[in-house]
Formats: sequence, C-alpha cells, structure tokens
Amino acid sequence: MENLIALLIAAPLLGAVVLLLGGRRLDAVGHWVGTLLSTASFVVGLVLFAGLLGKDAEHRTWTQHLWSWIPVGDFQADVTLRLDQLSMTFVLLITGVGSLIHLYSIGYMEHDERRRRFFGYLNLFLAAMLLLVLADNYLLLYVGWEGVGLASYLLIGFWQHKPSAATAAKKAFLVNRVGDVGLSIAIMLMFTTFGTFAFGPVLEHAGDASEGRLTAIGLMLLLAACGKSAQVPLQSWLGDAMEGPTPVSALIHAATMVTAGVYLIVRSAAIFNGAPDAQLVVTVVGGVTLLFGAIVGCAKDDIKKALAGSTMSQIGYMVLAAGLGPIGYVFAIMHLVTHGFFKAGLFLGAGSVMHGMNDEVDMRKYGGLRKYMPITFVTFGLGYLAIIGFPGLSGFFSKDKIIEAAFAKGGAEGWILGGVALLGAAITAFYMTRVMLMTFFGEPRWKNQPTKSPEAPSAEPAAEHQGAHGEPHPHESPRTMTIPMIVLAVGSVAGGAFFDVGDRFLHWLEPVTGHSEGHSPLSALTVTGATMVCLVLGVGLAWAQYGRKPVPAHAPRGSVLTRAARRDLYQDDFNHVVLVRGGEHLTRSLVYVDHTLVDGVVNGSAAGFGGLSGRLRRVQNGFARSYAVSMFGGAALLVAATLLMRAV
Amino acid sequence: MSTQLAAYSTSTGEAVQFWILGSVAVIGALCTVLMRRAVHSALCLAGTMIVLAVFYLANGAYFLGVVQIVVYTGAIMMLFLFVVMLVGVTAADSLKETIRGQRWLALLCGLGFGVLLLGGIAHASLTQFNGTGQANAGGNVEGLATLIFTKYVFAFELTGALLITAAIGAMVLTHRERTERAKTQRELAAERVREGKHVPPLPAPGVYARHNAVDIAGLLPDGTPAELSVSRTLRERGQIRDVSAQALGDLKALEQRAEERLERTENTPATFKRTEDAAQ
Amino acid sequence: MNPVNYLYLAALLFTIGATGVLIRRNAIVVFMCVELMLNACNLAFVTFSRMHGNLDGQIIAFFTMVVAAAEVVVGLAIIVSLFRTRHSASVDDASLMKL
Amino acid sequence: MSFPLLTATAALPALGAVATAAVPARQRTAAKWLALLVSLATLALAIVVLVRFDPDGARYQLTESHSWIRDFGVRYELGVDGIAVALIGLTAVLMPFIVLAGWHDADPLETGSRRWRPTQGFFALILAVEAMVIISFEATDVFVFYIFFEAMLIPMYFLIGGFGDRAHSQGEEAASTQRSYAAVKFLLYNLAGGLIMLAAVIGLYVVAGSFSLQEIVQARADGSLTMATSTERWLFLGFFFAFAVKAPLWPLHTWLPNAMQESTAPVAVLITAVVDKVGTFAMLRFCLQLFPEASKWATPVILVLALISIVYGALLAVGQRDIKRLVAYASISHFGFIVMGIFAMTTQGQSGATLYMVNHGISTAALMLVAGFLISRRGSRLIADYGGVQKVAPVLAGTFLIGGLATLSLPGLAPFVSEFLVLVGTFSRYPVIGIIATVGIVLAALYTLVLYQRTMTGPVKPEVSAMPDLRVREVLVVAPLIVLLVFLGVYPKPLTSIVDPAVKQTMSDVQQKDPKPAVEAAK
Repeated sequence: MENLIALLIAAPLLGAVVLLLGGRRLDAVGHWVGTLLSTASFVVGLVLFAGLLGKDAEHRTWTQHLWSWIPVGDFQADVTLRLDQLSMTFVLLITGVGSLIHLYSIGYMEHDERRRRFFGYLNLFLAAMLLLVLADNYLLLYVGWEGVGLASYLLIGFWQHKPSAATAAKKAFLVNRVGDVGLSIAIMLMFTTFGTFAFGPVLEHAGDASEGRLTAIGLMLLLAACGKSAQVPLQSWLGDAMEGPTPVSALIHAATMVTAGVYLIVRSAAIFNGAPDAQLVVTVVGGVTLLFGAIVGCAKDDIKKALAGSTMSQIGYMVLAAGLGPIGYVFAIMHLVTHGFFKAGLFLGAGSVMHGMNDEVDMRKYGGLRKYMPITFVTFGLGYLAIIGFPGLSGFFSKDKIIEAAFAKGGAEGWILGGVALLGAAITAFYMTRVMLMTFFGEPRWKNQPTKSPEAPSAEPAAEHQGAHGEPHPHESPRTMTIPMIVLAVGSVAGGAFFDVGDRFLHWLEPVTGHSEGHSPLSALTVTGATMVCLVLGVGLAWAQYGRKPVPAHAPRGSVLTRAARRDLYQDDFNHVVLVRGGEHLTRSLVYVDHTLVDGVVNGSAAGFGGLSGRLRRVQNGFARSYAVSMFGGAALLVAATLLMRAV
Repeated sequence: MSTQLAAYSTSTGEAVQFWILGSVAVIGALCTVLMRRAVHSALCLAGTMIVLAVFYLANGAYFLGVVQIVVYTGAIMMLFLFVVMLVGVTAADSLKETIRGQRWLALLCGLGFGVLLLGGIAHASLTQFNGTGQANAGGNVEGLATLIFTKYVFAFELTGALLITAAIGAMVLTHRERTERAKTQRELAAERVREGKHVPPLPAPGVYARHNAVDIAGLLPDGTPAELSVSRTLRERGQIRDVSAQALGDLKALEQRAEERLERTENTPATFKRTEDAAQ
Repeated sequence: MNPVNYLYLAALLFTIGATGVLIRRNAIVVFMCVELMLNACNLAFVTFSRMHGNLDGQIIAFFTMVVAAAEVVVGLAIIVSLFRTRHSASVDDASLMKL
Repeated sequence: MSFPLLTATAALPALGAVATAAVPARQRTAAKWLALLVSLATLALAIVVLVRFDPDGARYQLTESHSWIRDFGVRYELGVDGIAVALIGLTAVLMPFIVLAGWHDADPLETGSRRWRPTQGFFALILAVEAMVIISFEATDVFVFYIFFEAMLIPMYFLIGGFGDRAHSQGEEAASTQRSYAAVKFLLYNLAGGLIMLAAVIGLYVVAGSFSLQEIVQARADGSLTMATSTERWLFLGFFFAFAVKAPLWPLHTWLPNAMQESTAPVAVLITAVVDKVGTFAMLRFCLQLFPEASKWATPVILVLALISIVYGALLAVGQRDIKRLVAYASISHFGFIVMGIFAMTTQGQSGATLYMVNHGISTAALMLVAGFLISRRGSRLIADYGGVQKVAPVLAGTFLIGGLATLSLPGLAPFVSEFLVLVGTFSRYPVIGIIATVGIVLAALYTLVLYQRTMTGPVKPEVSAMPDLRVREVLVVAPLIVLLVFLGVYPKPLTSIVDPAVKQTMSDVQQKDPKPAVEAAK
C-alpha cells in the first residue's frame, strides 16, 4: 500500500513531461491526457485514503523511502514520502480540486493554441504541490515549495506576450524567493540544531532545543509562509498574479498553493509550540493580513482582484488559527479545506462570467447577469453564502471555530484577536455581497456599449471566437466548465457540516497536529451570535450601498480609505520606490564603481608602468659609449661587491 | 730570513728604473687619452708599450719583452699608424663632449674603479713571492715552449685558428667588390650636366706665380680661397693652407712701390694701373 | 721595492685606458685605449708569474697578445670599412643601436 | 607498471590538437570532425578513469611517477582523488559540446586564401586547453602543476584575442581593439598571479626540499617538516593569489567580464566552466593541503571576500545591458559561493564546493551556449535588442529558461544541491556569513528572470520576428546538458560518493571537524 504514494506524484509528473516534450503532435489530445493523469492521481489518493481509514489512528502514518538524495557526511537528505492524515487531507484537496479545474480548463482554454503547454504546466504544478505535502523532510518540501513557485511563475506569465503578465510572473517568483530564503535558513538552523531536517526526528526532539533557536526557526518558517501565502508584508504579488488565466487563479492562487504556508506552520506545530513568541508573531501577521485583504477586497472593481483580496484575508484567518497553537491547528486546516472548495468555486464562477462577457473583468460593467447565466449564478451564490459564513454552510463552521479559538486564546490577546476575527467576518460579508450585487443583480450596465476595456487581456482565448468588440452576449458556459462549478458548490455547501458533525475532522487530524480545547471566556453560542450580527451588518451595509441605488458605471473618487485600498494600501508604491528604484540606483552606481574604481586601479597601474618604461627608454640613446659607461660602472660595482664580500 | 727579505724586495736598481719608467708610462698613457690628434696618441702609446717591454724584461719575462717590442710596438702600432693615415685623421675630433654628462660619468667611473682596484690590491694579502729564478732555470724561452706545447697546446692551436680567421675576416671586411662597371668619361660628363653644379671641371689649386702646392686653395676674384680646388682628403683633414691674406698683402705692397716709382695721382683706376703695370 | 708596485701601475694604466675608451670618440683612439688596457693586464700577468715563480702567467700574457693582435686587425678593418661608408671614424655617428 | 591512463587522458587531446592544426587549409570540415572525435575519445578515456577509480580506495589512485628534473627533485607525478576525477569528468563531458557549439564560429569570413586556416587553429587551441586543464587536474607535483597552470594561458590568449565574437555593435576594428584589450587583460592578470605563485613554488621547494604534494603533506603530517608560521603564511598567500585571480574572486575579477564578452560563446564557456575551475580546484588541493595552518589563519578574510563576490557579482549582473557580461558577473557570484564553500572548512561546504564546480560548469555551459545561439541569430549582445523571442523560437526560449533556472539554482536542478550544501556548510560554522550569502539567492532570481523577461517575453520585436528556432546541431548541444542538470539534481549520489572521501581526507589534513548539532536528534 505504501508504495502507491509515489504514484500520486508520478502520474502528473509524467503528464507534465509528456505534454511539454511531446510537441505539436499531442495538441489534439494533450488536454485530455493532462486531465486523465490528474484524475488518476486523485483516484490513487482515494485508494490510499481508504487504506488509511482501514487502520487505527496510531498507524496512519506511512512512509515510502525512494532513494538517498544528498548524502554528505552528517547531512543526509533522502527522497522519502510521508503520508499521514494531514498530507492525506491535502492530497485529496489538491488532486480533487485540481482535477476539476483541469476539466474546467478544457473548456476555458479551448481556443488557445498553446493549450497543451497549459495543461503541461498544470500537471507540473500538481506534481510539485503533491511533493510539497508528501515530503518527509524539509529539504524535499523545499523542492516542492520552489516547484510550485516555478509552476505559478509559468502559469501567471502564461500569456507572455503581455508585458503585464510577464512582470506579474516575475514579481510573484521574486517575492516568493524572499520567502524561500526564510525556509532555507530555517532548514540550516534545523541542521545545526538537530543535525537533521527530517520531520520525524526534528519534531520529536523539538522540545530539547533551546527556545531561542526554536523561535528563530519559527520566524524563518513564518517568513516562508508569508511569501507563499501572500501574508503581510509579502502579500503584494497575489493581486498581480490575477494576470494569469482564471483556472490558474482558482487552483493555485485560491485553493492550493497559497495555503502551503498554513501547511508549513501546522506541519511544524511542534516547533511553534516550543516558541510562544513566534506564535504571537504568527497570529499578528494573520490578523493584520486578515484585515488588509478584506479592506483591499472592498475597493477593487476588478472581480478577480476583489476575490484575490478575499483569498488573502481568508488565509489570514488560517494563519491566525495556526498561530493559536493546538487550539487552532485543526480549524486552520478545516477552514483551509472548505475555503479551497468555495473560493475555487467563486473563481471558476468569475471565470465563467468573464468567459461570457468578452473577458471583461470590471464589475462596474456587469450587472443583472443572473438571468443570462443561471448555473454560474447559483454556484457562485452558494460559494458566496459559504464564504460569508451563512449558517449551515461550510464557511460557517470553519470560520466560527476559528473565531472561537481566537477568543479562547485568552487574555488581552484573545480579546484583540477575536475582535479582529469578528471585524473580518463583517468586512467579508460586505465585500462579498458587493461582488454578488454588482455582478448578478441590478440592471445590466453592459448593454449597447463595447465592454472591451483597453487593459483587458487582449488574448484571453475566448476573445477570439466571439467578436471581441461590440456589445457582449452573456451566455452560459459549456458543460466542461459548469460541471466543476457544480461539484465545488456542493462541496462548499456540505463540506463544513460533514466535517463538523461529531468532530469528524478533529478526530481525523488530531493525532498529527494535536488538539487542546481552549477555555473561551465567551460561550460558543455567544460567539456564533456575534458572528451573525457582524454578518448581517456587513450584508446590510453592502445592500444599502450597492443594492438599493444603482451602481455608477465609473468608480466614484471615494474616500481616502477607498482610494488607498484600490492601490493596495500603497504597499506596492512603497516597494516600487524603496526596492525597485533604490535597487536600480545601487546597481548603476556599482557598475560605475566596478568600471572606474576596481578596473581603474588596474588600468591606472598599467598606465603608470607604461610611462615609467617610456622614461627608462630614454637611457637607451644608442651611443655605444654611454653603454660602455654603464658597463664600466657595472664592472666597478662588481669589484666593489667582491671587495665587500671579502671584507665581511 | 735573508731569503724572506729577498723575497719581499728587489734590487734598488730595479726600483729606480721602476719609478722613472713607471712615471713615463703613466704620462704616455695619459697623453694617449688626451692628445687631440690620433697620430700623437699612437706615438705616445708606442712609448708606453716600450716601457712596458722593459718592465717585462725586468720581471724575467725576456721572451715577452722582446715580443712586446717586436709585435706590439713594431707591428701593431705601425698598423695603427697606417690606418690613421689611410682614414685621414679627422682632426675635427674635438675633445668637446656631445653626449650630456658622458665625460663626468666616465671620469667618475674611472676614478671609482681605479680606487677600488688599487684598494683591492692593497687589501689583497700577496705574501708568497718567489722570483722566476728556478722557473727560468732552463731558459725562459724553453720554459715557455715546453708549457705551450704541453700544457697549453690546445689553446695555442686555437689561437692559431683565431689568427687565421682574423686575417681572413680583415680581408673580407676591407675588400670591396665592384658590382657595376666603371663609368666612362662621357657618362660622367652627362651626369655632371644633369646635376647642374660644377658643370666645368673643378678649379685647380695654387696661386699664379707664387704657390703651386696642392694644399693651397686657389683664390676667387675677390681674393677668398676656393675650397673646391683642394682634394677632399686634405679638406677633411683641414690641412688647407690659406694664402689669400698674404697674397692680397703682396699685391698692395706692389702697387705701393709702383706709385712711388712713377709719381701717379690717386684718382686713377687700379685696374688700368694693373694692366699698365703688367704691360711693363 | 715591493714588486706589488707593478700591480699598482697596471691598475693605473688599466683605469686610464678604460676612461679613454669612454671619453674619446675617434674609433682609432678608442682602440688604442683598449690596447692600453690589454697591456696593463699583461703587465699584471707577468708580475704574477714572477710572484708565483712559474711561467703560466707569461703564457697567458702571450695568448693575450695574440688575441689582441687578432682583435686589432679585425677592428681596424671594421673602422676602415666604416669610414668608407660614412666618411668618419667617430663612434658617435654609429648610433644605430637605437631603434 | 600498468597502462598510464592519466597521461593518456591528457595526451590524447594534445595529440589531437597537433593533428587538427596539421589538417590542410581546404579541409575545414575534416578538422572539425577530427576535433569532435578526439574530444569524444577523451570523454571515453575519462569514463574509463571514472570506472577504474575506487572511491573507498587509496587517496590518490592511478598514480604515475617518473623522475623528470633530478637536480631539483621534480617528478612527473600524476594521481587523482575524487575531486580531480569529478572535474576531469566535467571537462571531458563539456568539451564535445563546446566543439559542437563552436562548429561555425571560426569559419573564415572570406574564403580563398589557401594559407589562412583559422578553423584548424580554433579547434586545435580548444583541444590544447583541454589537455592542459586535464593534466593540471591530475598533477600531484607542484612544479608540474605550475607549468601547465601557466601554459594554459597561451592558447586561451589566442582563443580570446583571435576568435572574437562576431556580434559586435560598433564596427569590426572597434571589435578587434576591444578583443585584444580583453585578451591582454586576461593574460596580464593571470600572468601576474602566476609569477607570484612561481615565487611561492620556489619558496616551497626551498623550505620543503621537494615538489611532491604527497611527500610534503606526509612530512608535515608526521612532523618531519615544520614551517615557520610567517613562512607558511607567505607561501600560502603566494599560491592563493594566483588561484584567486584564476577563479575570479573580488576584487581580482575584472578580467572575466571583458574576456567572456569579447570571446565567442564556446570560448566563454571554456573560460568559466573549465579553465577557472582549475583555480578553485587548486585552492582545495594545494592551498589547504600544503598550508593547513595558514589556510585557517586566512579563512575569515577569504570568506568575507567570497561574500563580497557573491553579492557584488549578483548586483552587477542585475545592472548589465550585455547578455554575456551578465552571465560573466553571475559566474563571479557563483565562484564566490565555491570559494566560500571551500574555506568554510566543513564536509558539507567542501563537498558542496566541489559539486558546485561541476554543476556550475554544466549550467553555465547550458545558459551561455544558448545565449550564444541567440546572439548569433540576431547579431547583437544587447539585451535591449531582443523581445518576444519566446513566441518565435519556443524551444530556444525554453532551453534558455531552463539554463536560467539552473543558474538561479532551482531545486530539482543540479546547482541547487551544491548551493544548498555550501550554504549549510558555511552556516554551520559561520551563521552570519551564511545568512548574508542567501541574499545571493534572491538576486540570482532577479537577474535571471529580468534577463528572461526582457529577451524572451513581451511583444515580438520586428528584428527577431524572422528568428529561426534551434537547429538539430544546437539541440544536440543543449539537450544532453539539460538532461545532465536534471539527473544530477535528482540523483547526485554518484557524484557525492566519489567526492566525499577526498573531502574527508582534506578535512583531516586541515584538522577540522564538523561542528556538532546542539540536539542529537539524528538516529
């Protein structure tokens, strides 16, 4: 049974290799090959899941040792896969959602001549992501970690002829690289601390290490998580990442890759448990990002960017929960899974809308679409209810638990974090309602006007087959696109309840992450009530602003906060001024220094020698007699030398 | 004891001889260096060499002494003199220096070197000193002969080879092969005309009725000497006797006397007088 | 008198000759100075042979003379041909060692 | 006395060089094929060496020893340890690709003159360089090593100065002047280093009375030879200086950008990927083994210099406008890593450094050769002249990207393994330096991706719109390199197993132990 684990990764990897090296002759069937292989991986995952369920909780950790990777002295890195409840959960999420999105992409990318390569990249991503969650040591995890980074680079920049896309891809990779540095330093610290970086021994002996070292490791891991999961201060790339095709945004930048940070933190639970300071920082980062993302989400008119902001904030929830320690780990993962469902569903819905609207992304040019694309409307609506935490839907359970846990943290921290979480819930309700209303309700704002906003992706494939210009004809998307949306909608409706009933999920995950009931100052009921109040507030506010009065087709100037939020709270501008400009100046001056100073010294000395020799050359005046003089002088010196020798 | 003493000193006669001739030699050497004309240097050098020959004899090197006189002073120095004559001593070998600082450097080096050398000799511990008595027992020449033809025979042969090579080399160097045939009178004349200077033949040396030696430049109508009328070698040696001044002086005196004889007034052109005078 | 004086004399003559080589420009005179130096050496050799009481010094002096003769012959030949080509026997005129 | 395998490995390309040079002027193609065959045969011999070499056997194997200059005790001593084997393998592997990549680089522009034969010369010189590099990897006699270490400069000089890059923005004569400037700069820098080293070599002989590496190390080990501290330090500096110039270490690096910029891509690869490795290799073999104490004494300074090279080189790479200069500065940054790993004095660091030499050779070759193909198509080295190539020539762009990813040491490709080992090795002894060095990782990503973005992505420039994709020959050059990169990235064990024992030996020479972890968690 264990030996199947490798198969999980092998299938999509094979797909990637075949599709990327296959050449044109595979264009016809490429997308089916990709989908098939990812589904195969999903099936293998199910089989393994069944196998795990067959065993009792203690023996649900399987490892498969493939080969010894880097054996150098004490530095032993093996290619070993580890399948336990945590990674199992991720495997199912990744392969499941992944397969659905493969299916969706078949329709979505139908008219792109490079569709084969797109599927190749998707498979590559799946393989890397699976490696990330299945790795048995941090170094192997690092490989997956950067692998998904590469895949996301390739996919964000899939339409490379668009400078914006290429830039966004580069930005994403670079920001992630900063995070990766954190991970690599963490690994080095582990090696110097424990002499190994395999999960087993490290997490087992984490307690023996000094708290200082644990804190350092924890902070470095957090840095990595920030990079990958777009947490403040490394969140700036996620918004631009929306340049990629929508399925990519759904799979990578909503459901799976961006949650890798949460996985990392939960996986390293033992380390964080030993480093309360690090945990505090984690919660702070989570809380800040939670609000940051939510506020940004409120102001964006680009539907995908609005969703991106929401993703950021939801991941903020997860990180916050993960930072709470044993009381939060499970709920972090639970929210992660449910979020994977409904956010993927929302993105696919958005993609479907754009598909029907000539790739228009500006919500101010939508409106009243519910009549034209009913399935999209329903699925999107269910996702919406799930994310705002409508009672009974998945978001309700997972988010509620996190808020409870936040309060349960106890003390002032508990109150602050809980308050933040509640506020976040309110804002979430607000911006999601906004999106919903602007897109599907109100009167159509796209009638009799070419809705091709100039900066809209010129080569979104759908653009070719229906007149890119002129009035759009909203229509429901093909079946390959609707089916995944339906499935995901079901998941986002039922997931939470399914997990929560009888704490199934808790018992499933507890052996890995550990769990402890915090003693909350407020009863669970109170918290739920508070959440409901926030929810109603948010929805009501949004209704008041976007539901009652018509939405202006062009964005009003808005308050200071709105304008700031539109510009990602000026975080990008800061980066641009400080890092980009400063960096350019630094490199320019360094080039100058290298040319004038370092090289100049050498050339200068060379010139000096040249002049000296030129001066010496004068002595060679060609007169035999002056040469004779020097000879004679030399003779005299020789005599003197001999005499001196004899004297001493 | 006595032998020791004998070892360290020589007869007073030799001492006297040394001091006299030694100073002569040094003076000769200095003159060799300082004389302006090569001929004089050569002669001084010859003198020095003869002195050295005497010293050889005094040192018991009879053969060498003779060789020195015969070969060096006799042959080599004469060779020098020949060359000096052949080349024509460019008496313009002024002692004024052309290379800046050369002379001072040279003197400095020479002084330093000399001092060092003398100092070195003084410093050297030349203790053992046994005259060439028993060495020359069988006769100096025989002794040398035995050494040359036994111990130094190879070197001797080599020097022979060296001499032959030198002789041939000298011949090769001085011999000049005529590559093109000699020009005929006609060609030379044509060339002269083409060049355009000295179309007529060069003027002849000598002054009418007074001097006819080849080293006396002919006078131009204004009384200045015509360099061209003297052969090139003499010109190069600067051995031109200039008689223009005294020639003019004689002329003036002549006219003086003529006027005194036939009381002539001043205002008569000299030329007429000259012709008239000649007519007499 | 100590015959070392002969050596002093030789040294003196040698120095004079050397200086002459340096300051005179007429090639012939330069050659004469060289001869002077050689003779000085010979004197030294002879003196040495007398000191050591064997004839080797004289032999060396003899060889020196032979070599000197050869050298003079060739040197003078060179001077003659030089004079032929450039109508002067000054060593400075032949400053062709400069490129 | 068995078959002198090592001598043969070095002699084969040497003879090949002579033969290639002797090919008559008309048969240019014949010369090319001959060169290719010779390089392949050398590769075969190198593989034999690899097979015959027993990682767990004696320290130096396949040794040969003949008396050469008896008066100075100079012996013709060859022998390979794991490190040398790895690097010989690298050289032999890269050579055929270099020859193949330079197939048309030396074709005479105007044909006809029957005595002018640049093609033969080009390939002959390349083979000559290979021979000298290989033998300097093999030499265990300091003197023999020195001779070939220096002789290498001659063919390199002609390769740089004689066969410049044809893609030159301003005219041919400007090109030739810059070319000769680069060549002379290369020569002078390395000669200066070499002369100082020569002094040190002589000094070593005076002190130790022998040139034989093994004898000296042995003597120092059993205490029969002791050096005064100052003497040892001076000698060490003499050796190190030469190697620091060769493996450009800041601030002795400025010759590399000029040389790589002016020479053709294959020659540029020859410089960075092969010749410069002799420098770093020699640090590992000679500096550390001959002067352990002095090495330890100098470590802090050298580490700082290496650190500066890493960051400085990367920053300058970001600032370049010329593709080849960019690669050159990237290489300087990488050499910083290598030196850092060597002088971190840990098993991981030194194994990592050795792997780094191999991997950097392969990855730079891949990147630089593809860049060369690109440049030869457009006839310009300026980044600004490109754009949107990816749409016109996808294969070229893809291989270029992979080369770039290798340069930024993406996990899964070979350079990652070595870079991480170097970092870990350094970190475990000098945490601060290790952490600062990680800046190099980010910067590497920056310059690589900026290069890729500016040249390959974006709207297609009219000049490149007609650019043909890679030809079969070029694919044959690049594909194997990429395969190698992936293989060594996923399964570097064959390499590490060869290198490890040698590194452990070196460590014991320097009397260094790896620092122990705080918590003994590893079972």
